[in-house]
Amino acid sequence: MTVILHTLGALPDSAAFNDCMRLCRQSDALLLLGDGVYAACPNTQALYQLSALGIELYALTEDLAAAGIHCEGTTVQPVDMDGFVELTERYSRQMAWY
Amino acid sequence: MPGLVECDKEGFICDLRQWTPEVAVELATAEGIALTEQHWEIIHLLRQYYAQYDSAPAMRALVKYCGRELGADKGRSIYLMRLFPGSPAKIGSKIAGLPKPENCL
Amino acid sequence: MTPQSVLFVLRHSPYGSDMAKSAIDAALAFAAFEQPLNLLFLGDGVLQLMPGQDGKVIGRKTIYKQLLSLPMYDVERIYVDRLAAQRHRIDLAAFPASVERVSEGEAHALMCDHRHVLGF
Amino acid sequence: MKYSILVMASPTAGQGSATAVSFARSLLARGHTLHNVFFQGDAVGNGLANAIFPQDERNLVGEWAALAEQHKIELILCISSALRRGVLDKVEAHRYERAASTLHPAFTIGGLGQLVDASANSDRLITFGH
Repeated sequence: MTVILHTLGALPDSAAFNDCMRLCRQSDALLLLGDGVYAACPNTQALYQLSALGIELYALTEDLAAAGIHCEGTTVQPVDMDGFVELTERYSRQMAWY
Repeated sequence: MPGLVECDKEGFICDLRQWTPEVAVELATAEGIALTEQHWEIIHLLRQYYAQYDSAPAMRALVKYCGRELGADKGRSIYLMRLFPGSPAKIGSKIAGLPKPENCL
Repeated sequence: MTPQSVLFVLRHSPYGSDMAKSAIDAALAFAAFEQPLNLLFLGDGVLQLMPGQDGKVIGRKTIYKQLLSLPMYDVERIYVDRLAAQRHRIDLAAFPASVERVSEGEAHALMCDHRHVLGF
Repeated sequence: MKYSILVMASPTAGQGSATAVSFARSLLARGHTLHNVFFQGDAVGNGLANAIFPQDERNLVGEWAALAEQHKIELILCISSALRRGVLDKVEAHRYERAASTLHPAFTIGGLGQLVDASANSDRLITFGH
């Protein structure tokens, strides 16, 4: 059952990040935004941890660009604001980690 | 009429430490309420609630608390409504010298 | 749990920000309006449940005391992150509501059982 | 679908409130409705009438106001958060004997009951933190 969209707006290794990692399940999706996008940095421990969850991973395009992160070729798919809304259509509840 | 303590224009006392039973009588009078034993029971209960929970009760909580502390016949909104007409939790709290509510619950 | 109910996920320490205060204000408002709700204390949020707090000395309201009033709003049960409660050594024996310690999997299931999840 | 939004982020710290206003515009463009937007904690700064933003940065107060006007959206600031941060409408300014209202007219000050209402009447309740 696809039920929870996690939105993560905090840096890797923050309490929010670690709690989010513990609570995500395969049925969920995770969207990185704000400071959360640093977890999409290629070749980092954070991205490795994220990828190991085996869930759909997204990151907000504008926050990636602001931070200077290029996640092409990783497990993280960039989404624009429309894509964010579309995720909230598909997932019936959101949990905001920040 | 100069009162015992300074109040704001809604009738809440400005310095909570100045509350005394005499002040309560004055605050009640301003609300058009003559305090009886039954009123005092609720006033003391409100102060006890505030000391215990660091918050003033909404109506729902006050009714339950009265029921627990004073017995089922007093844990009813109609009973509190008769003592403090209108909005018992709010008016009772004002007379009991609890902080002015921040919100409009 | 009714389909209308809301889960509050409390994740912050009591005085490090105003998140704990915002969360309990909101939870009591939902309860005052008789909306079904549950509270899940997760991660550092379990620190709100540490007994013996005194917010007065720093000019703040005491979060623990405010949480004690939950049963007055008919919130008779709270859910607590088992691992975090262990790590922070929180003594939950005196809490007046029934305390259900949950694993990550159970916490996730709890989120799925509610209509809305509010993370504070 | 019917959405409501809870904003917890200050307009000047982090990206939360900027993302929230863009998200709101997007969901409306996709044909959804927005029941209301509730601002709690530092997010009440989004409703400050006198906030001045540099010309080359986003004016979030203005963006919220434009959204509210165009789509008739209620923007509600939590009263207890607003009072302690000096965001007052005329009624509260009078009530607390302060010189002036500081609230942008596109916003209103309200109680948490309106968040309860948002929750009860929306298919989606989306939170934006700091």
